[in-house]
Amino acid sequence: MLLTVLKAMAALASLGVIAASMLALASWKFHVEVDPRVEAVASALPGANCGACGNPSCFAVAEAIVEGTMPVTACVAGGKSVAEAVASLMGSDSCDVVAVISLRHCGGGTSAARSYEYGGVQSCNAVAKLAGGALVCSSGCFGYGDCVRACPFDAMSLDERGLPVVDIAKCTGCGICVRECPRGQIGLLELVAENAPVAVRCNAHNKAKERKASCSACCIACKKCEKECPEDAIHVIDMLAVVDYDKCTGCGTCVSVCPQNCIDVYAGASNSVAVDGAGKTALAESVALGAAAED
Amino acid sequence: MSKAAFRGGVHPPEHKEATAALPIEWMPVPARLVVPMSQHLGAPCAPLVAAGDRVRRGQVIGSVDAMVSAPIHSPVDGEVTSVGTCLTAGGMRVPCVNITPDAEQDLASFEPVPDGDVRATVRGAGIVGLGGATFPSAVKLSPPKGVDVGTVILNGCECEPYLTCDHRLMVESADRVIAGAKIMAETIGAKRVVIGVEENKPDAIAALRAAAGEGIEVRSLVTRYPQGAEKQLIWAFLKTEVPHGKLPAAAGALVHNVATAAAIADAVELRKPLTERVVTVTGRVARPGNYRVLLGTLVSDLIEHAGGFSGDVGRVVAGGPMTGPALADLDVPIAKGTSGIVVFGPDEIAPLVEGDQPCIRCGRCSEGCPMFLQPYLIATHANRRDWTSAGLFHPVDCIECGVCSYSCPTRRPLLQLIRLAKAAAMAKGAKL
Amino acid sequence: MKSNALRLIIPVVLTCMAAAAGLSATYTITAPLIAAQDKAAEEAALKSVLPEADAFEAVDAAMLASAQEAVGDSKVSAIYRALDGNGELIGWGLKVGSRGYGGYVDMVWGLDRDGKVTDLTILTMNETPGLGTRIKTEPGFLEQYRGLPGGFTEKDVKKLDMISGATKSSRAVRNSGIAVSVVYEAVLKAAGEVR
Amino acid sequence: MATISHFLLLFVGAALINNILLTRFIGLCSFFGISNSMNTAFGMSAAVIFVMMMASTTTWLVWKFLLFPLNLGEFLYIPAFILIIAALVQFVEMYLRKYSPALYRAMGIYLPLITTNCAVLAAATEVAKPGFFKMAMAYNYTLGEALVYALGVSVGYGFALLTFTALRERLDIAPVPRVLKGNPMSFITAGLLSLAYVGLAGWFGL
Amino acid sequence: MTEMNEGTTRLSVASSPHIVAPTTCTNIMLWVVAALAPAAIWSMISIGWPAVLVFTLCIGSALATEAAWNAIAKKPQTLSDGSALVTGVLLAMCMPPMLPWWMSLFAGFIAIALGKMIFGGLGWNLFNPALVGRAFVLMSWAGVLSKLSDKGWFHTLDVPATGSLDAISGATRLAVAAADRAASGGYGFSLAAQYQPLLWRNLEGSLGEVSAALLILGGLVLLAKGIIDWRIPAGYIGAMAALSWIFGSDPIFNVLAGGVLLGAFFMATDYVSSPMTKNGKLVFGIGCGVFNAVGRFFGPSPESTTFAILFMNGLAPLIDKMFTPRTFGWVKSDEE
Amino acid sequence: MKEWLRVFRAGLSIDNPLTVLMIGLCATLAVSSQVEGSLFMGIAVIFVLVMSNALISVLRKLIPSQVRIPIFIVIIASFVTVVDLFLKAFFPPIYAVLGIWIPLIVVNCIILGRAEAFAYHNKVWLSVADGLGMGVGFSLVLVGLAFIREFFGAGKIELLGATILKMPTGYAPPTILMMFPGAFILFGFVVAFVRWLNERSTDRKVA
Repeated sequence: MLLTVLKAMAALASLGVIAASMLALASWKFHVEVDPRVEAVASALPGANCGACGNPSCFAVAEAIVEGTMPVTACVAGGKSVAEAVASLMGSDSCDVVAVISLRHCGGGTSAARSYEYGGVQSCNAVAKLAGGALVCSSGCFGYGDCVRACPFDAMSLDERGLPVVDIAKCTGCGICVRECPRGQIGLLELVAENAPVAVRCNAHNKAKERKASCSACCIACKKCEKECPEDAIHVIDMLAVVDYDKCTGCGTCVSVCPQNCIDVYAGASNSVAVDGAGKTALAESVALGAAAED
Repeated sequence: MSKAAFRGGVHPPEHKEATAALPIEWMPVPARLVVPMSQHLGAPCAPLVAAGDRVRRGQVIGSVDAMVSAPIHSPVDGEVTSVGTCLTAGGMRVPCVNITPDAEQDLASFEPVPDGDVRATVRGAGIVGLGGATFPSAVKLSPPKGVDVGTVILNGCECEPYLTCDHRLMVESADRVIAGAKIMAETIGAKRVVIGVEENKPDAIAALRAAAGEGIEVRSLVTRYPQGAEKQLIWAFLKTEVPHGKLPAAAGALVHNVATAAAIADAVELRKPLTERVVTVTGRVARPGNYRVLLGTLVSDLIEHAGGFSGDVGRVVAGGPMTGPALADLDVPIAKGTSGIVVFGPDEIAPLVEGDQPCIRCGRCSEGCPMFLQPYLIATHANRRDWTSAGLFHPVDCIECGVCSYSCPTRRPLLQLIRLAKAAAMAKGAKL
Repeated sequence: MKSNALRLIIPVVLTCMAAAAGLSATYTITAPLIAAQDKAAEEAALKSVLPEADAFEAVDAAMLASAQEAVGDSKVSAIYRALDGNGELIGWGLKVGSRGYGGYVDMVWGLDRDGKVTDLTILTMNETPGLGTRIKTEPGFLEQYRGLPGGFTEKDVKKLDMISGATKSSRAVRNSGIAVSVVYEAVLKAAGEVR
Repeated sequence: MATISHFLLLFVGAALINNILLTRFIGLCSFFGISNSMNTAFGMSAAVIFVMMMASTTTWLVWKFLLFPLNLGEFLYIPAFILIIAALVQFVEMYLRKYSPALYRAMGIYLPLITTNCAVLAAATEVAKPGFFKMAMAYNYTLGEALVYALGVSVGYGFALLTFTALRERLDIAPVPRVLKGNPMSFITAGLLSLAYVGLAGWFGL
Repeated sequence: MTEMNEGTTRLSVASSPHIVAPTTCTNIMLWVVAALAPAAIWSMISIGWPAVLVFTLCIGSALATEAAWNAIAKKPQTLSDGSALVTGVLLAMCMPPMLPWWMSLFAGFIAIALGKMIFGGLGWNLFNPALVGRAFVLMSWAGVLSKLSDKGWFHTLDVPATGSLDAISGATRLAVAAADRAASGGYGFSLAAQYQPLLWRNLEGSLGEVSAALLILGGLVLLAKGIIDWRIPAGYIGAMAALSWIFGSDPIFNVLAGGVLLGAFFMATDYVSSPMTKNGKLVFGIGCGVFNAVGRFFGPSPESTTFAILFMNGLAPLIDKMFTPRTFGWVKSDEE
Repeated sequence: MKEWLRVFRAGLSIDNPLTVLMIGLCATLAVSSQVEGSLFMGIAVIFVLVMSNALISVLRKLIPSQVRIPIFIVIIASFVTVVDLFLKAFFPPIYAVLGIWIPLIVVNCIILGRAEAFAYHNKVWLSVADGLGMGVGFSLVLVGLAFIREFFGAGKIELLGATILKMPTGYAPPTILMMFPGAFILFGFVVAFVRWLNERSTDRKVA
């Protein structure tokens, strides 16, 4: 009995000595200095590897931030909270991040005229390459949802009219949708401050007559909004109503006067407003963008 | 001499019989011309005229100071109605000059191209690759220093179905083609000139052989699409591959279309700028044929001249059915690269698909691919918008010949997906 | 560095020693129980193939070794002499393992004084349920081995049927039988114990 | 000649016919975890081959010269063998971290999990204490046989892992029903693959 | 979408090319069925109603499963692509004539549901659906199947018959040959004398084994139509014949007997589950042949076609990876 | 008190080692062909998990991180050996069935995984709760799987020598369920089913 115990203890202990000394040797010989800050920053980043910042992965961003080649606000997608977290890890406290979301300037969808029968890959970028796109309107939304697919945060979806709507809670303002949209360069999608109260659902600058023929939901540059706006925050510039968000208070006057219903309450705004006018009250409660009533 | 060919490819029904035997005829000057300022690969030209200006046939009305570009000439005597934008056959919106031609036209007279050496003349005449690629010819004639281009290959394959404009040109103006070939060979110091014609055009081969002098080979090629693709043609004759990311000059060859050669001969010998081209109008039109058309003529006018539509129309294609863009609007102008107008009935075209057809992995696309790509793989990744994975399979090497989509039994829009992958890869810095 | 290394080694060694101590203690307690269980199981199996025997007596190691050497691939893990109430030798019990589908199939074979197979049983196996296990459940399969006469040969065994679909498992039984015939021939007969 | 064919059979038997992953259910955690990229699968296979060879040699020696002579095998082999393997694996991990950071990063948390890769323990125990895991090709292994067997098992592991990784590349882009996407589908595919391996059962009587 | 300008006809626009080859997926599948038809019909004529029943149930169950799956998953109906029909026919052809009716139904269900639809439908399955169905049935009811011969009908399938408890009379020629070889190292009958029955009328085996000649005919039709590539059948049959010869058996007998021809021409050539690269196809074919031959001579059962092809199906993606063609222009000097 | 309940329940549902974390698969797939074996396996795993979690948690401050793995594993291996010897001594028929898989409990990723992830960082009682939760979560799935496989694949369920459930006669059990491919495929469906249940319950919460 005792002999067995002793033998067993000796045998296992000797194996233990060998094993432990190997590891001791290894931990001394193969020691690697990893900057703990890189790990820390990496874990503070969203980890979606979305590439919005122009880096291949969040880990690479972490390395760049620690090296100092990128600012603490480098993560576009993470927004303010991530920037603050990273900043506190890096020991800097100044970070100026404006929360932004993506906005669509088109209310066409099923109201927009098609210029041809399209067949092929259901992608805006694909259709844009064919005879200028399948819409008569040269600045509207094709509605194949390249932005939706590109969104790394699953914040966009197509509504029943084939127009992208943004889930404000999920949108980080990374801007990938704008880059992905073949008409993003000409203002179809735009990043605006998260508390932007209203949105103009048109992106056309051609003659009002032409565009009325191509889409029944467009801005007709009638200037009613411009005239009625109590804050002087909306102007028809280059044949299109444009909101000045610095002045806009979200009173909703423009929304109610627009004969085309192409101005929308942007309900994600914290100061969501009740809107007067027939049938438009519900707008204030609608969660998604682009819920403008259709004729 | 054994028939040369490349590896891969397909042989779609040719449909050339409707126009192959018809001589080229002039299309009368139309009532209006829309001359786009971008008829070549590269930066678009800036219009040099304004509304109300009188223009002479052959007068330069648009130019730009970029290396890869070609000036635009007025095809007629007339008055500039306006300067605006128009849609090109390729679907781009570009600046254009609208001209109302004079009632009286002398198409035989024109402003001559200013004197200069061959390259300057070719450039001044606004000559670009007339096969459809519209690469400025003067640039091609100036290979980089240290590159020895030993062979000039003239491409008379016309491997696209339906089209016969090059065929007719070779038959009717073989001497111009040969003259152009000689000029080019002399300019770049090439020792060898080969003209490749698909074996389905024996009359063209005979005409060229008759016109060819010493030192010019006219060789017949296996009739197989895309025989006329630059890299494939070089392989067929020289058995060398143009290395990835390099110009054909790197393989010691210069490839020009036969129509380009004829235009170069006209420019050098007659100082004639490029203001018209031969266009095959075929398919569902009343009078199919090959028409010599002033650049800037609207497709609608051309179709009307060809007798209008003869039956239900599904799709109108500018160029051959394998590579030409489909037109959404017939009021687009004929440009330097427009080799044909093919009118298809709704039953003659590939069915419209959604893009999510399954791949049954039959391998026809990769078997036919003249670039030995694996189109199904690129397309599968592209369909999921996984550009990184798609980029691993060399989409930038795609020559967009369309063999993959043509041969796909489930009708997947392979080429369209590959184009997307190619664009994505190039946006990331991949080079052609 | 040295003290650092010791700091790593000592906890490991202590754990090892504690574990070893605990385990040897457990083993010391359970070992007799395990042995008893094994013995009981084996006796039961032997009894089932040699019901007339009252006691079983293992042969010496040398004999077992020579038996193992003779059979080659299969494993002869034990040979018992079966004794009747008077201590007379009435037969042998052989524990043989041979390779089946899911590892070794361990069987016990009973032979009488003439070398005739009195009975056989499968002790443990890991064959595919419903398929390989048919060697146990298929009526008539094991029975056909019963009564093989003394001095039966490999050829005799190979004449017996296999279960289609469970070839590998059946083959384990067949090889087991072949091993028994070899042991009988090369060891038991050679030892002069056979009547 | 006989020896060569003996070793060859031992190898084929261990690698293919009794493939440890697909016919024995051993080593599955890392199998599913690591089969999502070809590079990692390759690295993991190499690591397993290396660790398994080392571990088998060591356990064989420990059994032969320590546990068996001292009669401690019955109750000490589990801690003893696993201790050896754990130390070895951690040693390899530290080595990789130092000299091949890319591989280290690619394998992530799975390297430490080689410790808990049953395949290594099973093979290493099998060669030392044959018959126990019922993977037995023999009742006793010489050191040479032990090495060939361990090589066979680990190469079989790598082969199955690479095969499965290539399958998963196609699987991952397939439009499978949403609830089955990912792991469930991996299991089903592994099931079909193991169905194919059933056909190997009983070859050469192994 | 057309509410804006009703009445005006719009042109159709799509990416080039605008013409397509006439071959469609349905087309290909129907050709495969057509190529199988002579052998299938001949087997029904030779064997009679039991064969008709197996065909009906396998095909019906395959089609019904696909239709039901699409309906439940709310996906567009895909029956018209013809792939389920091919699976059903192939499945029936690798089944024994006396298959219980419920097994036919189950096999069809498994083949389509587990073999194909679960992966996302046509084009995504990793293994040949018909073989998945067959292997499943084989593994599930090997016991039941092995007893079919009790009923005086044909003994068949991979289930080895060597030294069965039953008389060997119902066994396939291949099984008898294997048993003879195992027992005495030689053959108890002339293998060459078996060519004629195997070619024309062989009732001992699965439905697809009735006439080797008609299978060859079908295979040649598919080759001539360019539907299958020569590399897989050539590799398969070549490797099988060569190894049979090396292992001291009759190559022609071994190619004609069992599932080799059905497998080589119709199963291994399944587009979806075989490699797409040319060299990959050759390697795949040879792999199938080697597996089949080694399995036949050294495995427990003389038939191993099913598992040979399934095994190689599993390897196909890896093979494709190894034989990726070089892109035109990517010459060696370019790699610097 | 509440804390432990949370930890315990996590093991059953959201962190279930088998259906969610996908660890400890080898034993699951192999042993689950019989309910009886699975029950004992479950108990053995719970025992080892709880004991090792407890001991490691007690000793966690004394274990240097560089050598923690060898130490953990020796501790776990010791408990496994205890189970091994215990089964051998008192339940030989069970041991005959489980034999191979008992030593492999050592390398069951659940145990080392929990030691690493939980016990090394948490208080003793929490670690015990975690071990219990994980062990029970494991056993439930294991026994459930075994039930399906044995009942449908063998047509009956046997427990300690007695048949407790039987399919009607004429049922031809598909033996594939008892074999490797069947185990994989069935497990795939079980995982999918659990995922579907989870999704449904979260959907309901949202709605």
